[in-house]
Amino acid sequence: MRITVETALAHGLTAQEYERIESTLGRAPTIEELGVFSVMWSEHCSYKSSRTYLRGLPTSGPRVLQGPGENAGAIDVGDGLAVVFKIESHNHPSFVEPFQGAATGVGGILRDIFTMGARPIANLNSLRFGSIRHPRTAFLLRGVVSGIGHYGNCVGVATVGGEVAFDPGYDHNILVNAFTLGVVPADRIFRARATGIGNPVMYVGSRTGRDGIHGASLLASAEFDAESETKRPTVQVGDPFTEKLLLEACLELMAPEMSHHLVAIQDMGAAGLTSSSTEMAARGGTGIELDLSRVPLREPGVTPYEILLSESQERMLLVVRQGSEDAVKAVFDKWDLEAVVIGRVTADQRLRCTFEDRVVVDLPIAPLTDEAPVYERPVAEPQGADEGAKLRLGDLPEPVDYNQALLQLLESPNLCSREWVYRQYDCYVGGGTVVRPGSDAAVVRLPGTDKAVAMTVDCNSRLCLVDPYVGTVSAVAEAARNLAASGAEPVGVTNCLNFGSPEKPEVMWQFQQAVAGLRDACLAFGVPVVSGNVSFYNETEGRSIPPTPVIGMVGILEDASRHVTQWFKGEGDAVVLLGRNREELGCSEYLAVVHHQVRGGVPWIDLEIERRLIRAVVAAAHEGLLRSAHDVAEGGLAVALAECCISSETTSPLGAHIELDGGFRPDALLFGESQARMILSVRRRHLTRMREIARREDVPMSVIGEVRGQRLEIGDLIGIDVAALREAWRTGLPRALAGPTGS
Amino acid sequence: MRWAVVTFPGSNDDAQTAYVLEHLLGETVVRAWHKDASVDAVDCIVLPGGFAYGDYLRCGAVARFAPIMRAVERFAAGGGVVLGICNGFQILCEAGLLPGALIRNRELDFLCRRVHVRVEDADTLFTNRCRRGDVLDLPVKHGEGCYVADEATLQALEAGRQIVLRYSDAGGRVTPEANPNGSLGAIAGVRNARGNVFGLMPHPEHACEWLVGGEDGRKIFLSIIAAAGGALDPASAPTSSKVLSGP
Amino acid sequence: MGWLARVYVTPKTGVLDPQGKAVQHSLHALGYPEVEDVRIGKYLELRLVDVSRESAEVRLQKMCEQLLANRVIEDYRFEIDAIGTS
Amino acid sequence: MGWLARVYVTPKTGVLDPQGKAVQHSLHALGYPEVEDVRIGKYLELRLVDVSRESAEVRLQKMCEQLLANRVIEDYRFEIDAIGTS
Ligand SMILES: Nc1ncnc2c1ncn2[C@@H]1O[C@H](COP(=O)(O)OP(=O)(O)O)[C@@H](O)[C@H]1O
Ligand SMILES: [Mg+2]
Repeated sequence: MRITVETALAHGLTAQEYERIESTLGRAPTIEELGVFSVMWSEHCSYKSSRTYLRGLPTSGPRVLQGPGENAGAIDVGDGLAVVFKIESHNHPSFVEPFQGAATGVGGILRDIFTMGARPIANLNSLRFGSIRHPRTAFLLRGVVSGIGHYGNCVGVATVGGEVAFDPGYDHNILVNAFTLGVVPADRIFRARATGIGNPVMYVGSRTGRDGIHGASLLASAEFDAESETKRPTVQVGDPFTEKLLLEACLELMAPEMSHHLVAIQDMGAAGLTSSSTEMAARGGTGIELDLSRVPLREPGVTPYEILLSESQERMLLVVRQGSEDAVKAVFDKWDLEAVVIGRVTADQRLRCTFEDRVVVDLPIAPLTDEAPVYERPVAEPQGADEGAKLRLGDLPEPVDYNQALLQLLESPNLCSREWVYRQYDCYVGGGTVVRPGSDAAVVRLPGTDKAVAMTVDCNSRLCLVDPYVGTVSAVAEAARNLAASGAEPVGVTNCLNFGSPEKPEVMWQFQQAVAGLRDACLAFGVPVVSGNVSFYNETEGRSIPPTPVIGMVGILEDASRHVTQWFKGEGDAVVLLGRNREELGCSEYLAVVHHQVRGGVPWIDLEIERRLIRAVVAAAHEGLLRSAHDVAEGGLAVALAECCISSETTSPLGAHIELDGGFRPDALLFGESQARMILSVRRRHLTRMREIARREDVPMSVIGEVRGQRLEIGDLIGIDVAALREAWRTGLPRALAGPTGS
Repeated sequence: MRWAVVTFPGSNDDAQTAYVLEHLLGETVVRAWHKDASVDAVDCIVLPGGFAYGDYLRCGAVARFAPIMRAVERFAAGGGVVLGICNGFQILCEAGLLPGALIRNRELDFLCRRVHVRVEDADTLFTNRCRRGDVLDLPVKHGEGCYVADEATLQALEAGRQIVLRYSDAGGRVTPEANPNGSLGAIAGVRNARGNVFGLMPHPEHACEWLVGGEDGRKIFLSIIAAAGGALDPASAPTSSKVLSGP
Repeated sequence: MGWLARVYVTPKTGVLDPQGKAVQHSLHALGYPEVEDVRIGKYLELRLVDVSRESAEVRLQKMCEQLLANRVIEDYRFEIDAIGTS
Repeated sequence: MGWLARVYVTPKTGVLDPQGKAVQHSLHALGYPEVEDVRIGKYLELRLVDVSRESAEVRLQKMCEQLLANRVIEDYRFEIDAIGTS
């Protein structure tokens, strides 16, 4: 086959990129080589549009054992242990086939974690769908949730939290971001560096089929249109059972008695064999030679091109010590997995692949990796932020009935209980789950210690659309507040930056702003970014999604028994508000749900204040003062208070009597989404100590009421039985989904 | 006493079960591998939760042919105590060691939540530390937990007092709402006619510690220990102060 | 008068069928080496009433496309036979 | 020379079929009131080689009884057809 610039264009490369390939090689590439370039230079693998920005993120700190650059980041949590975590997108595959797309997304992120030698102990997921009324939303939601559950439950890793949001901006491009956290002894983290000239390269796990050729890499690197629906790649089907075997076998191989056999290990994710071999060689400063005819195949007739680009799941690439082949094979035999030597490490820093004695690829490594194109894409702030989107509070009528407004909010898709989602996830397996889904952050005990990690994923894309910088800062702040509300001190961040096409200057501006926000917020909180993922081209027929920088944050509790949950615990406790109420309604759920408007500026945020709030709450939790803690987020104070009353899965709801003095519009007071606020409940006798801590950290504190009875009363504005609140909140999602369903 | 916890490929709760027995209850645990043809001398074999062999085709369908299952069958036939939790229960049904079958939940979806189960019979090897009518608070997590059997079998189960646990509300009332998966007769756990094999869908091993999931699950394990202490080997009965004090 | 429709839903060729693979593996272990390949799909029986055969065929095809099969990864086919009044 | 075996596994009459019920319900909601009943089972295709037809039949029945169907809740039937060498 003669390769021309047209072939390159059909592979998603540009004419300039093709020219660069030819001049690098001094010849035309083979079709296999072109395939290799196309995936390695895809946005997904090369980060060509985002790289320059990401360099500015704070990635170091005393606890950082591994920053960005490996399969996942690692944080030292003391006692000789490290946690390894990362978040990744699987957006397009999940839109094409929600069940398998989401399932294989979970599979991929799990492999990124155990590839580092860590045993995965917790999964989270961040999901965004179109309007709940969009005809495909119910089908997509059902498929995605059962796919995530199916995979995680079967592999046996607890899914302990996440977020779900609905917005018409995702009608044609949903987001499925999966997060996994694992634990490993701090001195036993594995890395993916192919070293030792002559060392064998082994292929383990499932056989290679024609799954997702040009799948994740190209799908995630080109926008979606009607045509791609017909050009559908063969969908990747996940096999969580094989993943479980692979997980156990790999961890067995990485255990102290065996690990001397292993030099490097990496999963075959997007761009499969190509990216795993190339990246391992690049990190090791070596080359790799592969005999593609030795790759185990699922069906006859798979071509070398397909073998190189296949995205079949549940496969790993290993570099082992010479002479260790049989020992390694024995481990995989035990778990009924295939393990085959398919190549070796070379000194010449080239990727060389043969197929039936024919050389099909012979490329220098550097142009595929470190020297891949990097683009400074044009950046332009969108002009004339629509005057109509300005919010004049004076024009907004106040609700006639505040009780009605609160009930309406509690049952609305973005605020109602997520129980319908998370009850499909095994949150118990592993035995460490201290705080299950349903509270601000999940808390999981670290095996063999009294410590626990807390984790959360957060983003409010409505804010990010109006102001991507402030929106991202707010997402980081919300994540930190969610951790603090659980009693944990934030220690590390991962992130998944979901945006439209980087070829659009406005999208690049959103991206630039978001990364700047991420950087500033992480610096302010002193939490490093240790891993992450960029997902561009989230658009359909020219319409980009709202910028969605999802923040995954991890915190530590030195004493797991000091964890805090968000719901009230007992009659007579004082209800305390930390932080200050402001007259802000911009971008709120209240505007959207009650007034059917999406407008206004973003809530004001001050990172120094946020930092002090976090410190105060963590200190109070540490001293055991907090009976409950809940951050105020979407829905504002009234929704947060209602959640404190009704959100316990195991105990019956409790009422509260609250008095608020805002001195401004009651709807802004009840439903405004001002930042830096937290609702605590505290035993009366601990109030004095709580005040001292608040004063020390310079955080405004007011006692706003008491846990009491079976009604939530807020001044003379709100008075509802908690049973009614609970009913509205718990049934919101199932009711919205009722009706015709997909299978 | 000595326990064997079996690991099938795809078992997920094997480590947790062993952890509870060893670290929380002070028992001796041997780990058995699905390819083993025999089990060490033990007093009880546990088939744990998970997705043995991926639960492909039907839950437990492939696992019942694992070599270790021949040993389990022999052990049970000799009167040995066998406990099957969730996937273990499914395997025991497929293997014919327990009557009935477990099919897809009534609502079809996988379901992870806390349930209450009422102790129907406290005069068993598995519930003697409870009283009849006691209500236990335990988690379930399964997609195929709907217990079915034909009419004759159900009658025989009733007549033979083989129904050990039923789903109920917190007050012990058996109601349709309290039944999480549509199981016939709200059956959550059954034993065989001889009384030495017991399977249940809820997970006692995830309810043995105050910090993670409560402590009601201990009663199942402590019952087995107590029974073994009485009948099998009184000398190895645990000193209960250690066993009973939670964290 | 009514119709019995039998619908066969199978994984598309090329799509991984982990279930079939597991069953094949297990049959080998049970001593059936002659089993060279296993694919597992769904089999549905639908009883249709008050429609003509032509209409039943057209509508069944729509049901398959809309709900019964997942066209991204599955193929389907069906047969329709007359049955007595139910 | 080999055999293609088609195995149909269906829920026994009287045994709950929650999936069939749900699909029927969805079909009604999608505007197919003519669907009076839905039962969902499994459809397996096995490729058998190096056996005679008689032997294939006998052995397939054994596979069904042993593994492919659970006789407590399911019925099965199968057909065998010759296929060219694969
Ligand atoms: N997709 C999901 N998977 C698992 N748990 C979820 C998911 N979405 C939400 N949850 C859980 O539901 C609870 C409420 O979520 P959310 O309202 O997003 O919390 P917050 O506003 O505090 O971030 C949390 O405990 C969260 O972990
Ligand atoms: Mg929160």
